[in-house]
Amino acid sequence: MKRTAPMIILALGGFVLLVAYFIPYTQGWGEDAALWFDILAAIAFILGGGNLLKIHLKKMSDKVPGWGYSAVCVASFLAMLTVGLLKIGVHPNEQFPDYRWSGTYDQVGSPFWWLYEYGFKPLTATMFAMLAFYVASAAFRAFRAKNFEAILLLGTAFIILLGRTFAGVFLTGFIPEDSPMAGLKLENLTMYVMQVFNTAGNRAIMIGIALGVASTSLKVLLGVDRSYLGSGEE
Amino acid sequence: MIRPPAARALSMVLGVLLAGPVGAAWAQEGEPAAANPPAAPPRIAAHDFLMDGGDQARIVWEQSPDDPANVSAYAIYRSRTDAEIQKKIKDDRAKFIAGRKTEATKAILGEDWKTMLDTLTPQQRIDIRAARAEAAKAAAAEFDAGAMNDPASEDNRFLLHGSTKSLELKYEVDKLDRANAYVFMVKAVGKDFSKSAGAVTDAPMSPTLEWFDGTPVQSGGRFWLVWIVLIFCGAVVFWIRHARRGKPIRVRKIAGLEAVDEAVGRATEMGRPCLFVPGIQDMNDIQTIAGITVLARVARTAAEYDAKVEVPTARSLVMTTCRETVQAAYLSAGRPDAYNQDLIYYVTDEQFGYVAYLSGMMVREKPAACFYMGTFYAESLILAETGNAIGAIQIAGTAMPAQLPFFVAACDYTLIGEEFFAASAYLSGSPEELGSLKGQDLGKVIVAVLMILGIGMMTLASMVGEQSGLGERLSAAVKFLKDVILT
Amino acid sequence: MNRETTVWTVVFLLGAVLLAIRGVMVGGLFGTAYVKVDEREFVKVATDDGETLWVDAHDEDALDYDLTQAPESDRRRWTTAEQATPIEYQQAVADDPNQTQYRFSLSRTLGIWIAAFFTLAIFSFLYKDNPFYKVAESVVVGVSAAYWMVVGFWNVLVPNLFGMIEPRLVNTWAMPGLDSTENHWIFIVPLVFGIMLLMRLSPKGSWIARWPLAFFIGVFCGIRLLGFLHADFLSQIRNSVVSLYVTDGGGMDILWDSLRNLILVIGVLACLVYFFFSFEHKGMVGRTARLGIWFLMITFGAGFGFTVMGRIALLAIRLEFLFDDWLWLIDPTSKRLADVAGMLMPSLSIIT
Amino acid sequence: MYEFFKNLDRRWVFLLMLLAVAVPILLEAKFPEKATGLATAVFTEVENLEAGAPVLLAFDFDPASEGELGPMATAFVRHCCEKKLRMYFLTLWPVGPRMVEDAVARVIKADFPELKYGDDWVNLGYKSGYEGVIKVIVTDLKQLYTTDHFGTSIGNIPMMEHIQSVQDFDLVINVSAGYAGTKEWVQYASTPFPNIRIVAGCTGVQAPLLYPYIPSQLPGLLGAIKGAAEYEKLVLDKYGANHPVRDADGNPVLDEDGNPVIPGKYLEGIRRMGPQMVAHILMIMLIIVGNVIYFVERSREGR
Repeated sequence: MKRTAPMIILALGGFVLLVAYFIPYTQGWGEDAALWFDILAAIAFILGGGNLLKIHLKKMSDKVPGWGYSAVCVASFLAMLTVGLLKIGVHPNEQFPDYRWSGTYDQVGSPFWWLYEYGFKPLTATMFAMLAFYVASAAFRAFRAKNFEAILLLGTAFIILLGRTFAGVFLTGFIPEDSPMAGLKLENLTMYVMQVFNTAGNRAIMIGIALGVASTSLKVLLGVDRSYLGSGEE
Repeated sequence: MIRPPAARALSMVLGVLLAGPVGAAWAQEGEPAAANPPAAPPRIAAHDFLMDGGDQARIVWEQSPDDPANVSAYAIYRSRTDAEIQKKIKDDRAKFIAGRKTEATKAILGEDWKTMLDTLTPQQRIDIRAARAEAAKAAAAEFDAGAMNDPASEDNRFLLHGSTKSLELKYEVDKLDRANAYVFMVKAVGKDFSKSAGAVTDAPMSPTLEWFDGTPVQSGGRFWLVWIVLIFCGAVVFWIRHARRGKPIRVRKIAGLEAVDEAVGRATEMGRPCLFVPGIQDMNDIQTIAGITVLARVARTAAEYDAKVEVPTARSLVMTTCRETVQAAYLSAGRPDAYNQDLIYYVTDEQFGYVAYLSGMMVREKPAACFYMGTFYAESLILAETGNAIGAIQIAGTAMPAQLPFFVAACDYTLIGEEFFAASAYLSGSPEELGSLKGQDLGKVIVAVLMILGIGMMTLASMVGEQSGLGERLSAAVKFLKDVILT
Repeated sequence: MNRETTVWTVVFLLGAVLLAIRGVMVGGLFGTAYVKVDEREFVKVATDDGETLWVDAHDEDALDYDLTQAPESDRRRWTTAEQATPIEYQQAVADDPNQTQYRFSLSRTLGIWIAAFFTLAIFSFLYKDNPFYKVAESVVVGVSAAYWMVVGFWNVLVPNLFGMIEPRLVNTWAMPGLDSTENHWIFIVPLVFGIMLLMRLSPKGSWIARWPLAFFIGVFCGIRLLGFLHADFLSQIRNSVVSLYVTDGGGMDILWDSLRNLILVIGVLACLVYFFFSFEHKGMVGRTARLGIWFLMITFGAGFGFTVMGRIALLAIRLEFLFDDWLWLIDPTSKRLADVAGMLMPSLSIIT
Repeated sequence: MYEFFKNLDRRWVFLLMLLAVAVPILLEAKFPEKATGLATAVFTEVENLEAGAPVLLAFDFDPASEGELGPMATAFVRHCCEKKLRMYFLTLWPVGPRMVEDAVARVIKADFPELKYGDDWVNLGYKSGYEGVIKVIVTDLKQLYTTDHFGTSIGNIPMMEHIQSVQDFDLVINVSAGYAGTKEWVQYASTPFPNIRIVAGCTGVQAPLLYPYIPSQLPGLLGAIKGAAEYEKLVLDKYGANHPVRDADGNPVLDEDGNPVIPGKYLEGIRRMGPQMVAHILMIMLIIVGNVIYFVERSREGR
């Protein structure tokens, strides 16, 4: 029961949506399902957030090394949550000045906005910016001409990198625009690589992915693969 | 928003004088030739679409006598519903009155009135109020008397929906509501963009809803999709049953999958944990599900070796599911006692918050094996490089084409696209799952056949020339393949 | 470890010294923020047809009503502040020393310094894990987790759950603009699902939490199965059906375009062979698969090269924040008076 | 030396990357740009227009992508001003009007005060409906745009006199960050009505998706900051010193070697290419060094 009921629900939901896809009247169900899922995910925040608090409060109470950082985490979490949910420092919407709650939670100038603007944004943006360093070290470390495949990989990256700066344009600048060799100008090479090889590769990958997704979905619907339902594979 | 002075000056001047002077001012660039509208299309008809959601209609009309001589395009209109007409009139009325009020205010305060609003004397306010009320009353009266208030006027009744170029005599109107009945109108647009009189459909029609989606109908809509889906699913099911009957299924090896057990084993020897990252998307993404099926295997091996698997997630639901999965895996490995749910926890939904945590955690706990299985975006390289810096074995699997380059460059093994979905089948080792791979291969065969067929016909067509009888037939066949079967 | 401490001390001394130099050399303030403050007032008035509505006291509509009569209880006031550039502030003060519209903003100045600290804290991780990074990490985790919960509540639960089940309630409270009054009882279902999910928290009922999950996994498997076959699978085949003998253009183009299409087709097929599971990569299949791998490698190389550009731009933007908004060392968009901007560095430009 | 590189601590690489990006920013270093074919195509499209020719500028982007597209918008508007073209702004993005106003404030109000609203430029503002808007305005613009962005009736705007539809414009310039954007303009305007000419500037992410439309439906395309820089370069070469930085008394400010200083806003793209350029070269160097080490290693093992 505890295992079959979910299986039935799952298969039912899946096959209904399969059929719905072909019936004009029910074609909207897909979007509705997505909407419902967002609602479930939003409710699930209670689990996630609760778990987050639990872990860090435990660390704090156990005074495990570095529990101070847990304190920081919990503090910033609760601060953001309170100002956001209670719309602290938010003035009403201009059309409805007498509705205290009508303002938007992320209104410019509100504490929530401040935390977002000067905490959330710089932190995440900087984390994102770290990529610039990692591409560099990856290029230095991983792009070694070990075999023909590797040579192709780094060769292409090389052409594109050059072709996207003045350096590349400069290097092949001596080739006149209208000569039959113009195709060898780096910027043009870049274009061909993107138009032909890149397209071919990505196309095959996408076809493969489509097939993979389809068969995985089917396996799930048929109950061949149930690991995610906690029934394991026995 | 404050209008630039120029605009205000203009609308003032023009409000008072009429458009005449403007025409004069533009005379030096040559007056536009006197409007010379083409003749209207003689006949027009509207047809409902077969097999659609009841929200479309096709309009066809006969060529205007002046087409193509003096027709640059056709404009297609649909009638507004009564509700729409009422709303339009209401809005127009409000706009009209507001405009007059503003003019009245300007007349008193002058052009810079907007800047003066806060410095008005009580007396001024009283005068202005009176003037505006006056203007509003007059405007209301004028509007109600005028054509703008007439629901039957063409302008109120018809809504321009789109256009076709000259000599193109059909158009598909969409976003209709089958609860309403619509009339349609087509006007020929002259070379000088003056419009002909409208050709209007005689009877109102309302689109109907069918039980099967065949739109666009001329291309058979989703008929062919049904077949392709049936063939594909049929093949998968067939091979799964084939496997269940104990027939052997032979599939090639995938480098990297063998490495999974090896990686866990190594982590055990080194007494360090394994890190499993199920991507940053939620359970509504198949990649996450595929990743979790891999987790099932990793967790079971870990349970057998008595290694520690840590699973930080970016979504609450993924956390929940991973706990179910890992618990089950420990159960099936006969080590339910060893399962510790605190090792599977939610961090944050924010992509880079999650990554910040992961990279910090990785350098501190130094996991010996890192698995990245799921949907990844820009964070892929941050993870892979950090993992590399701490010298962990890294196995990645994702179907995000944009991120594959980084995993390929920085990880020991990468499951590329389809391989990633196949992985769960391999790892589970159950023959029936391997069966599904055969289905996928059949899909690839279909692709190859269709491609070669289409390309062959197309190439031949362009070689013999489209005009020749054979060429014509071939290109017709290609068109059918592309526009009917493959849409 | 000893080396570590020295390194860190050096780093901080250096930082302090640089900040000092910055203060002395370039002179004037830096890292400060200014705002343009707007006083808003809204008054409740009665229209001719007896309805009441709120008008912006400083707006044109207010002219139609006699606001002097309105009692305090019918007035709402608040101030809004928007970012102003230092130059705007400086000019405003120059024009009228005791103006109050442009002000120095303590909170935003503080914000800039905190943001700068966080930026450096994250970067410091590149050298080595350290307390500053750990603080930044804890903050970003806490703040972002809360952020998405708040967004989920106000953008999903309120409008799409409560607003659907009982619009009137939401209407009187958070969304006065919501005019629908129809109850979509069907939205009870996701609510029930949610409650079932929360059963996990109770030791006994965790099995019931599987139901909603199962439902949605099933539903999305159904959707994706068709979605991918319909969109990616078919459309990609469709795009790959091209003529290998391109006549339009003429001259060399025939050769080039035809060649291009040929390579494209061969590439796609070869890659597909690589993905084939039924055969070992041996003999003919092996060779074709190898070709497939070559195409994939070129694809990956291109992907890598193309992305690098964007990544570097991201770093550039962060550094511009440090140099421009915080330290006022550069001023590319002339936010400040010329005498502050770019004094430190002579703008050097090689043959522009 | 070799040993040092062989087991080089990646933190040196990080440091190099930091310097490669930071130094050019601090020095506001600008490197030469050479316009590639696509950018030149865009430039000539605008350059070939007669003074007073009507041009539609569709700014379909938002603050998020302003970093990439802002410079293009500025350069486009300036080029149109210098050519004395009539500019008609509109947008399919809700926040688009702000982008338009920004560009207008940056260029027209600052450097071309002689241009009059309603005579030389007009902001038609935002209309909802994505490609639906395009479908309609290709035959009848006034059907949708009854007033401009500020509520002035179209009838009262002289420069709207001769404009019936998009086909009346000599050129459509689209600056786009996604949907609805260049793709839609090409599909619903220039494809069905070949007499509509479109050039576009787009984000780096979009650029590869637009290659197929070049050149038949899309004569010219500026991709990402690189494209912006190339276009700026072309505009500068032609009109460079027309609007230099001016001091309090309105005299042009001169740099060391006595040339008038060009305002930063016209060099945004070129300036942002500075760090890009250095960083790319660093990347290339890194790849080369990495491989040299690798081969030395192999040859040593070989022995």
